[in-house]
This record gives sequence, structure tokens and C-alpha cells, in this order.
Amino acid sequence: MAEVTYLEALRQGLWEELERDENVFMLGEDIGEYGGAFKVTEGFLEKFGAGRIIDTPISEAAIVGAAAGAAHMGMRPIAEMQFIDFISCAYDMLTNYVATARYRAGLATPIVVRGPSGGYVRGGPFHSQMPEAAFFHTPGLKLVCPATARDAKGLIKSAVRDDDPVIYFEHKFLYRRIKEDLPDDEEILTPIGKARVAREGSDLTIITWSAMVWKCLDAAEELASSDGASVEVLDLRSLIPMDDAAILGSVRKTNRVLIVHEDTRTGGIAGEITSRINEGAFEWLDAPVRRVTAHDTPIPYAPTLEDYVLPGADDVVEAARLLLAY
Amino acid sequence: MAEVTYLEALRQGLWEELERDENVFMLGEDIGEYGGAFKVTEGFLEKFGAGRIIDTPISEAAIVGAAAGAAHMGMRPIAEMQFIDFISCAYDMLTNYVATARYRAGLATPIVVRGPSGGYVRGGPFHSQMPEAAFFHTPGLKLVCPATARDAKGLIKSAVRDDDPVIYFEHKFLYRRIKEDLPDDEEILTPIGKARVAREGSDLTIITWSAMVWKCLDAAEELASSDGASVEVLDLRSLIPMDDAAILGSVRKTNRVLIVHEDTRTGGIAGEITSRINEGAFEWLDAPVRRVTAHDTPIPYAPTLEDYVLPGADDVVEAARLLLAY
Amino acid sequence: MESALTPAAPPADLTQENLLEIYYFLRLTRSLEEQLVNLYRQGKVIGGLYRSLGQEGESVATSYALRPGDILSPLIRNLGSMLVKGAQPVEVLRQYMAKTSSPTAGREMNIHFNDLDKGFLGQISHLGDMVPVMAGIALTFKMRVERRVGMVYVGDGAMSTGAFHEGVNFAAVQKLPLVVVVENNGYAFSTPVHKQTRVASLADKGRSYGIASYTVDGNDVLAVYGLARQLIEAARSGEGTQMLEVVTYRRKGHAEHDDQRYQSEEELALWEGNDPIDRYVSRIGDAGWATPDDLERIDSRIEREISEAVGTAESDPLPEGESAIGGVFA
Amino acid sequence: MESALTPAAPPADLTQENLLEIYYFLRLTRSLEEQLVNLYRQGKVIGGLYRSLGQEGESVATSYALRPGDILSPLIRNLGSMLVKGAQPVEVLRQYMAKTSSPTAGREMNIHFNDLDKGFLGQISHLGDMVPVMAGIALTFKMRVERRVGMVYVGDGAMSTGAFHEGVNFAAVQKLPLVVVVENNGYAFSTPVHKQTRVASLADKGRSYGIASYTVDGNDVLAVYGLARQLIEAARSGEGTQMLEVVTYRRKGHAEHDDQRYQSEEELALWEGNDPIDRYVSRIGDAGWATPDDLERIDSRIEREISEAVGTAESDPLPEGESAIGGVFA
Ligand SMILES: Cc1ncc(C[n+]2csc(CCOP(=O)(O)OP(=O)(O)O)c2C)c(N)n1
Ligand SMILES: Cc1ncc(C[n+]2csc(CCOP(=O)(O)OP(=O)(O)O)c2C)c(N)n1
Ligand SMILES: [Mg+2]
Ligand SMILES: [Mg+2]
Repeated sequence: MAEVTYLEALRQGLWEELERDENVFMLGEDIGEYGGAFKVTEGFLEKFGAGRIIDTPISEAAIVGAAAGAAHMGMRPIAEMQFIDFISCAYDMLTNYVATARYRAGLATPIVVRGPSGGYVRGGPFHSQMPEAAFFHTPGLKLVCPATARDAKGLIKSAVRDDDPVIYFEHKFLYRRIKEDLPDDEEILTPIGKARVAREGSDLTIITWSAMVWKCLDAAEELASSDGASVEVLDLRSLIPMDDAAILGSVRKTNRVLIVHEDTRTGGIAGEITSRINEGAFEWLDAPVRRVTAHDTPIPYAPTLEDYVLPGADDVVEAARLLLAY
Repeated sequence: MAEVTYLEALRQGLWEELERDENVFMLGEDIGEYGGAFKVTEGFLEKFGAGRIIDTPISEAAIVGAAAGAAHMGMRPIAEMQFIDFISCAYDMLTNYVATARYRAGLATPIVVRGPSGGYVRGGPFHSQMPEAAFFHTPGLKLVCPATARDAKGLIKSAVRDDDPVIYFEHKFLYRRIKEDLPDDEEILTPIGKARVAREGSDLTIITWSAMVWKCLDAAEELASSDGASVEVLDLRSLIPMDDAAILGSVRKTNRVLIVHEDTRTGGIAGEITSRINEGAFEWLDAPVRRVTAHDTPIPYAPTLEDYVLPGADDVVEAARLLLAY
Repeated sequence: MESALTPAAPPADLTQENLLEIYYFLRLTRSLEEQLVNLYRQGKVIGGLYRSLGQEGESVATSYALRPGDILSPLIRNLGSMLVKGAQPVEVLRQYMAKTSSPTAGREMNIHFNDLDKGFLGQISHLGDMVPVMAGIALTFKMRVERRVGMVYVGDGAMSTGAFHEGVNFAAVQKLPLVVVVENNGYAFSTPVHKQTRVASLADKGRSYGIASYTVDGNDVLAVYGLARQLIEAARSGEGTQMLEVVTYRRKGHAEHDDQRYQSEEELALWEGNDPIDRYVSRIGDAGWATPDDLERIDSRIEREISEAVGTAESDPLPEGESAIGGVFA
Repeated sequence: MESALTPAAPPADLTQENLLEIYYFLRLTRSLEEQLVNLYRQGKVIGGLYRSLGQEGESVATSYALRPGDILSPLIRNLGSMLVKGAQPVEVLRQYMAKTSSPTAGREMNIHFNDLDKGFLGQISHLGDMVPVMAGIALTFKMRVERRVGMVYVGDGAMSTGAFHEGVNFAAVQKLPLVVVVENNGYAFSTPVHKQTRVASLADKGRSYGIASYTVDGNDVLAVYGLARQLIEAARSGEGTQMLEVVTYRRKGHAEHDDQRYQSEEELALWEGNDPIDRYVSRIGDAGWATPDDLERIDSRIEREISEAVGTAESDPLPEGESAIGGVFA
């Protein structure tokens, strides 16, 4: 057992996959000698060489497109976006080329596109995004969003082995804030598509993922100690595929649901989950499905503003109380 | 009064705005001498000149970016995407630059980005898209989607006059299929953000927009004649802003809701509407909110396949019956 | 980085058999498209129809210069390249008619299909996107130290896209074995080249990426072949990305429904007089490499093959609706 | 399309007053950044800090060559250009410290703000995007037959983006009055230019768009000014889009937290010896255009101005949380 950060766990996962399979390689901006803007690939160039750790020009569409071409030929490319915000420059390539390749042409495109996502780090409008919903809408892409160090490792390893394209949203707020004991002697592989019960409960289900898992756990703790409420926290871990069974199972147990995400409200993924719950467990609902999300604005820079726009544990507590009292 | 097609109504709206305000101009691929791939701008070059009807290189990001720059300076640019599918190439420009300009920098960006959208025309995966949900998620963009000839005209004129960026999704299946008598002597301006009751009813509300309005009207007719059901059809007309009052009002009246859209199911806009109804009218619901949508695939080419993937009036009838019987 | 616009002597590595085979592909491309026009007029083609009339020469010549194992990515006007790489007329017909037996089972249209074993990767509609993807394929060749080459086609219009720029630059800087064939055919839909770019020679664009870049008369089949071969072999031997501009002309509209109002009669007549197949026939006839009999035999073979293929394809059913589902994920 | 790398004689249109004003902006840029480093170390800068040490010369010289009414779009290393165009030190300080009184009321960071009346448009982070936007501004000048010019900065790294390509091509083909300043400072974050592009001269990229394209020693303030002025006036008089590559060097890391491991000591020393401000001071001193006294007076003025600005900015409050809402739509 060794205590590792979320970032170190991710780094280990990448390292292990590069060691395991010579078809795995990485490409991105400043990932080689510099080791990446957040040092996720520190030491990779020395270990795996410039042939497998490729520094690229500032060309997100080319990075993703080249990864796709290589994947068709049997490689397993991992493309880094320096910040996930820049994935927007590869939006066409991802949604039109990569996502459709298998369906329209029978082409396997096992790529991973990963990068630092999310706010709470005073990054301003273009270094704080959580653009999961932008890709959620396109059939053909898998979306993964680990909350724990264990899953950071287990999900990146599964993503690399997955036969479909995976976008892996790592949360930069968690990089060095989350520490966990992970076994040294056991391979960690987290299956993609299975939610995790982060906390068991019977009065209310909170459905969430990524950094919000931690805020929801804080809120659940507060609700237990102050209100005596038993709150279940479901960490989805992947958004596509979505673990409908886990969602519906928990809803049928608690009869009250709160969905919490960091992304903006309108068009955020809470909407889809609400639909699925309406379709699959309406009769079990004792209260409307509610959501706690960011406000519908870009992410502002000033700490006061960012904290106002993004959801916090207190927002979760407040919304949960409304539901519990419903 | 003169009978005009949806396309002709759109054309008139553009023409009138170009005549009215010299700051209005158009740019896009093949819109000048050729009059556009669908002939929406036929005759515009002759009338307004090459200075205001600008043929551009194949550069969607530059088209949108240049429109934004001109808009900052007080112009009112209308950018055409030859097919709306190619708007994906301007995704970064629209979501990061255009959508945020007012919020982060106080910059007015009154542009219209318009183009032929939607399926049912055997266009295959890249000429059939209805990518409304891709932009629905980003605060700062207005989304407009006319179903009628009157609205095609009234909404394009309002879009041009709007002080915010508007994406105008015109439906190519409707271009020449919809004909309507429009007054010659009265200016048509459809306010952006107000839904339209396309058919009044009391047993069930169908919420929809764009080409699906017609399929839902067919379904409502069928349900009336075969089942004696009174179905209300609400044509949203714009997705951002969304007419929550109209939605909730209708739901409170009928107590049953079906949302119908042409876009894929997962991550489609039905999810958001379901959330808003849960939050705003849960107690009025006598049945779960349900949706009829495309399947979660790209749009295939063969007529048999496309018809299977896209929703039809029969799918609407079937889902409505389930809800009416609930 | 020189420029060549004079027709080359017939490349030494072509046998008489090769020359006849090139003729076969040229004629097959044209005849198959003519057959597609018939089917289109009969309403049997589901979507649009895109012709390469006048450009068959460069498509066939560039692809014929590749070797087995090389991979190309065609555009809508590169039917000829795909046929050279082994696509079958019946596959093309089935695609256009959206048959269940088509290579994409009716999911994709016209020549949007692929066979990586034969050596071609189908395009998507979004112009420019295939350039980065082909850079990725060429990257694989380089990583595996395989002596294979990628070839990607790009139109005068598609060169204006960001994806083209990022892809060529990426390939250039990584020194990937990729040949970029720039098809300068005068127009992008209705837009003439001078409205697409201010530069006089499209090959100059290649030079701005620091790669070797040449221009050739695209309607001179043997000149194109010779230069393409040279660049392909340069790429194969580690000299990095190469660009070849073929100067040609799109004699039909963008698609069959385009009225071509923007192309003058004189211009069209001029290029009709510069037909790549006519020129090739004269060339190999004059040089004594083929007799009229040889060519007629090939013509009849093509006629037979196409009519058989049409029969087969036409009788195939459309796919069942439910088959639209599935295959989105592995 | 020639190339110029020799320092020009002091441009005839500069008065002694101008020369001292240029010195003021050079020194102000550097001093303000040094002050920001102090604040950064004290934890008062909220996000990252980006320096232009060694590049102040080209920023100030290019922007100083513009006229009132012209509009420029700076990048993160163009603090100097913004100051020339009238941005105030106190605004910059407030931005970095996310104060409610900042030009963006705390919504955006560092020098991401704009004042179109003064003549600058703030950037967004996504590299390349400002090129099409500035093309749109220049398009407006052309449509209205105003004799105004746009100027957009782009780094060696940003040239690899699709947006850069589409934007420059668009401007070139429309013959827009836009000057593209290419800042070749050796690196894009840690990536050296030769990993960004295979071409030897970045100005060659301009030539591939068919626009006039020049290279100048970016640390020779007067040479940059002279050439920039010439290109700006060419653009103004209808000669279309122009490109100017300034060869310079980024002496600090990409941002303050970057350890610069990839920049050698020798390289850094070499460029320290080639400091644009030192060179400018010698130049105007040697030529007798300024006395040490003149410069000292300016230095003290700057010291005073900055310390006042810091006092004002520091005492301002952060914005109220609720002010985050609103302003998304008109
Ligand atoms: C990104 C993008 N924008 C627009 C289109 C629509 N479109 C299809 S073909 C075409 C013209 C292409 O011209 P060119 O690249 O010169 O190829 P050619 O048709 O001449 O072979 C256009 C504008 C597209 N397919 N992709
Ligand atoms: C599209 C995009 N991708 C990645 C980044 C991250 N990034 C910010 S600055 C930078 C390097 C820029 O280099 P260059 O253009 O040479 O400008 P310089 O910093 O040298 O002034 C990178 C990669 C970005 N801002 N935008
Ligand atoms: Mg062309
Ligand atoms: Mg640089």
C-alpha cells in the first residue's frame, strides 16, 4: 500500500498501460521534455522515448485526428488536451469523424482523449470548463470522469483498453487534493459503465460524479449530523455508458433524487438523468427530481464570483433539505 | 396575401432586413453568384452587391469569427453554413468566443448564424444533422427553429435585430414542402422566446419544434379522430430562451406531457425540458414525462434506415396513447 | 522544391501491361460514372451524384503510383483512385443506391466507404478532416518502421479549412510518409480558386510547411504518374511529407443538380479539348504501346463488367429498418 | 515580398518627443510586470502571471506605429501594445487581482480586457481565434471605406492552429487592411519552433497566403517601428493584408511557475545581452536624442505612477458573489 494523489494514480495508470502494450502511445502539447502542463507525464519521455511520447504543434484537431488514424491501424493512442477547454477546437473531429467511424464505416477507433477539467482553481472562463455535456450528445463517444484516486487509475487503464473512443475528464481541483492508499501488488481496473455507491443511504439519493462527489459527501455528512438524514451518494464514474440500473435502483429505494453537477444548468446532464428517472421510476418518486448545478454563465475569474457560480456543499445541503421535507 | 414556401418566406425576411438596415450583410460559401446551395440568396448579389453578399473560402471558423468582429463594430452580419452540419467546424469560435463576449468583456455580438438543418431528405450522416443540443448547453447563444413559413420569416427578421448572437436552424425538409399565405402589406416579426400553440387541447401536451411540429399535428389529428383525444401541440419556436411559462401553463392544464424532437435521445433537449417540468409542475403530472426522439445513432443514408432512426407521426401516436392511458 | 509543368517521358517502370491497365481504370471510372448518371436520372440513386469528368487522369495516375500496403484517402472526385486500389464497381453502385449489401450496409452514401486491407480509407463530408487522420496512419507507418506511404487528396477549396492546415503541418513537422495531392480543379462548388486564396500557385502552400511541393499538368496521365511515383518513393525513403498539385478542371457541376452557371462555355470547351483520357489514348497509341484493338477489348470488358454489376446491385434490397441500430459502440 | 533584417535608420516621422514616449512605454511595460511579480509572490495575483521580458520592444514598436482609430488585438505577451493603446496600469493591476473595479469586474483575468474606443480588443485564451475576429473588424473598415487598420498578434505556436489559417486566408483573399504580427520568440510554452513547424522562416507562411511578408529583428525597436509603419500604411492604402515576423526571445518561462528547464543558460545569456530596452537606450543616447536625465525623469514618473496604481488597485474590493450573474444576454 502506498498513499498516492489523484494525479499520481492517473500517472501510474498511464505508465502501466504504456509498459503493458507497445501499441499504446501518447501525443499532446508539451508532454515530452516538459512532462505536461500539470506534470502528469513527468519522466515519460525518458522512459518511453520520443517515438511514443510525442510533442505536437498547437493543433487539437490534428492531435485527435492523428490519434484516430493511428487507432484504425491498431494503435492505442492517448491524446492530451493541455486544458480540456481546448477540446472545443477538436469538436468537429471528435463528433463527426471519431464518433461515427464505427457506425458508418466499421472502423475501430480506440483512442483516449484526456485533459484537466473543471473549476474551483481560479482559472477563469477558459481554464475551468467541464464540457462533458458537449460530447454527451453525440452517439459513439464514451465519457469517463473519475472522482477518486483509485478510479483515476482504474478508469484510465480501462479507457486505454476500451475498443471505443473515450474522453477522460480528469479534475484538476482533485489532482493534488485527493490522496488515497492504493495497493502496489494488485492491478486496478475500474469497469467503464458501473456507478459506485460512495455512501449508502435510504432517505435521498444524490447522483453525481467527478469533483462534486466530494462536495456531496460533505453535504451528506452534514445532513446526517444536523438533520439525522440518511443520504445515498451515487458516483456515476462514467456518463456514457450511464449506469441506469444503479440510478433506478437507488431511486426506487430512496424515492427522492437530487442530481448535482458542476456544469451549467441548462443543457447539463442532469436533464437526461431526470428524463431517464421519469421514464423508469416515476411511480417511485415522492418528490420532483431536483438539481444543483452551476449557474448559466461562463466561469468567472474572481474567487468570489467563481464560488458563487459553481455549486458548493451548502447548495447541496439546502436542496436536499427541500427534498427531504417534500 | 401571397402563397409562399418556407424557403421563400425566409428569403423575404433576409431581403427585407438587408433593405432596411445597411449594417446588415451576409457571408458564406457560394451565397453570391450561385445564390446558395439551396438558393436561399438567389438574386441577392445582384440587388445588394458583392460588398454585402460575400462569398467566402471554406472556413467556417473564419466566417463566424469575422462575423463576430464585424458585429463588435456595429454591423449585423448573417453567416450562412452551407449545411448546418458544418457548424461543428466553428464550434470553438461560437462557444468560446462569441457566446462569452458579452459576459466576459461587455462586447455586443449581434450575429446570426443560419443554415439548412435536419433530416428526412436522405442526406446521410453529414447532411442531416439537427445540432441544436450542441449549442443549447453554452450560455450566451440564442437558438431559433421555425416550423412555419410565417415564423421562418418572422424569426429571421427578429434574429437579425436581436442584440445577441442567434443560431437559426432552418429545416431543409420544410423548405419547399410548407406553403402558407402571408400578408404582403404587414411586417412579420416573431418575438424570440415565445412559444406558439399550434393546436389547442386538454388531455395531453406535446412539446416540440421545427419539422416535428408537423408530424405532431398529424399525430394529434389521428389521436382526435381515432381516440377522441384532445391533444395540445406547443411549438417552442426558440430553445434559448425557452418559454417556460407556456410549457408549465400547458402542463398544468393537461397534466400529461410528451416531448418530441428530431435529435438523438441521449443528451437531447427533452432532458432539460423534463427537468424544468419536474421542478416547476411536478404536482400537476398525472404521468411521467415521456419523449419521442431519434435513436442514438448517426443519421444513416438508406431511406429505410433513416425512417427507422428518425421519429415519425406513428411513434408520436404510440407514445401519446401510452400517456393517455396512464 | 522545384516545379514541373512539362509532360514527362513515359516512366521507365511502366510495362505495356501497366499502360493498358491504367487505360482500363481511366475508362472504368468514366463509364461507371456515366452509368450512375443513368441510374440517377431514373431516380435510383438515393442522394446526390458527384462526377469526376475531366479529373479521372490525376486520380488514376496518383493512386496507380502507390504500392500494395500503401493507403490513400479519396475525396468525392476520386472514384478512380478507389477503383485502382481495388474498390469494386458493384460496391460503388450499391453505395449510391443504399443497398443492404453495400460496404456500409446502407449507412453511408456514394464512395464514402473503406477497405484498409485493400488500401483506402473512406472520407467524411467535412472537408479537411481526412488530412490529420491520414497523418495518423502515416505516423503508424513511421512508428512501426514499415516502408509504407499514405496519400491524401485535398481540393483547392478544402485547403482553406483549419483541419487541412493542422494536418499538413503536423505531418510535415513529424516528417511523416504522407503525400498530399492537391486537386486544383478551378472551383470549389461555385467558388473559383481566386476567391479561395490569394496565392497564385497552390504548391506555395506546401512550401510554407517546409515540405517539397510540386505542380504538374493534371491531365497528363504519365506526367502525373511519374511525379507522383517520385514523391511517393521520397516519402517512403524517409524524406517526409510531400505535396503534389495537379492542375485540372471539373467539367461537370459540383453535383449533378448544379447548373454550372458560373462556368463559361469557352472554359468548358477549352478543357473538353484537354481531356485526360483522350490525351492518354493518343499518347499510348502514338507511341505504339497500344493498338485500337487493345483498347476496344478493354472497353467491351468494362461494358460487360458494369452491366453485370448494375444487374447485381439493382436486384439487391434496401436494408431492413431495424438494422439501423447497433454498431455505434464495439 | 522582400525580407529585411538590417536595423533601419530612425524613421523620419519620429520626433524626439516620440522617442521619449517610446522609452516610457518600454520601461512602463517592464516595470509594471516586475511589480506584478512582487504581487504574485505575495499571493495577490489570483491566477498565473505571464511575462513579456525581452519582447517589450516589438510590442511597443508595432503598436506605436498604429494611428488613432486603428484597432489591435494583443496576446498574453503584449502588455506593451495595450499600454501604448491607452490601457492604464491600474486596470491591469485590477485585472490580475480580480478586483470589482477591474475593466471586466473580476470576470476575466490578466490582460484579457478591451476598449474598442481606445483601440484594443481583448483576447480569449484559445489561440488563433482572434485572427478571424480581427479580420471581421478589418472587414468593417473596408466596407465603410474608413482608412483604419487592424493589427493582430500571433505566436510561433499559435500559427499551428486552424483558426489562424482560416483567419489569415480570409483576410488575404478579401484584401482586408490587417497587419499580422508574428512573434517568433523561440518557444510555445516548452515547445521550440522547430517542433512547431518545419519551415525555416515563419514569414514564408505569409507568402503562402499571397500576402506581403517580412522579417525583422524584433529587439531593434526602431527597425520594428519603421517596418511596421510601412506595412500599416500599405494596408491602409488598400494593399491588403500584411505580415510582419518579429524575431525575438521569451526570456522568462511560459508563466511565472514554469521552471524553464528547456531553455539553456547560454541561450538565456545570449538574449539577455540583446535586450531591446538596453539597445534602445544606447541607440537614442548615442544618437543624442535623449540624455540620461531625460530617461531618469521618465523612470521616476513610472515609479510614481505604478506605486500609485498599486495602492489604488490593492485597496479595491473583490466583486460581490451575486454580481457573477447577469450580462450573459443583452
Ligand atoms: C467543412 C466543410 N464546409 C463545407 C462543405 C460543403 N462543400 C462540399 S464540397 C464543397 C466544395 C469543395 O471544393 P474543393 O475542395 O475544391 O473540391 P472539389 O469539389 O473541387 O473536388 C463544399 C463547400 C463541406 N463538405 N465541408
Ligand atoms: C487552442 C489552444 N491550445 C492550447 C493552448 C494552451 N497554451 C497557451 S499559451 C501556449 C503556447 C503559446 O505559444 P506561442 O503561440 O508561441 O505564444 P508565446 O507564449 O510564445 O507568446 C499554449 C500551448 C491554448 N491557449 N489554446
Ligand atoms: Mg476544387
Ligand atoms: Mg512563442
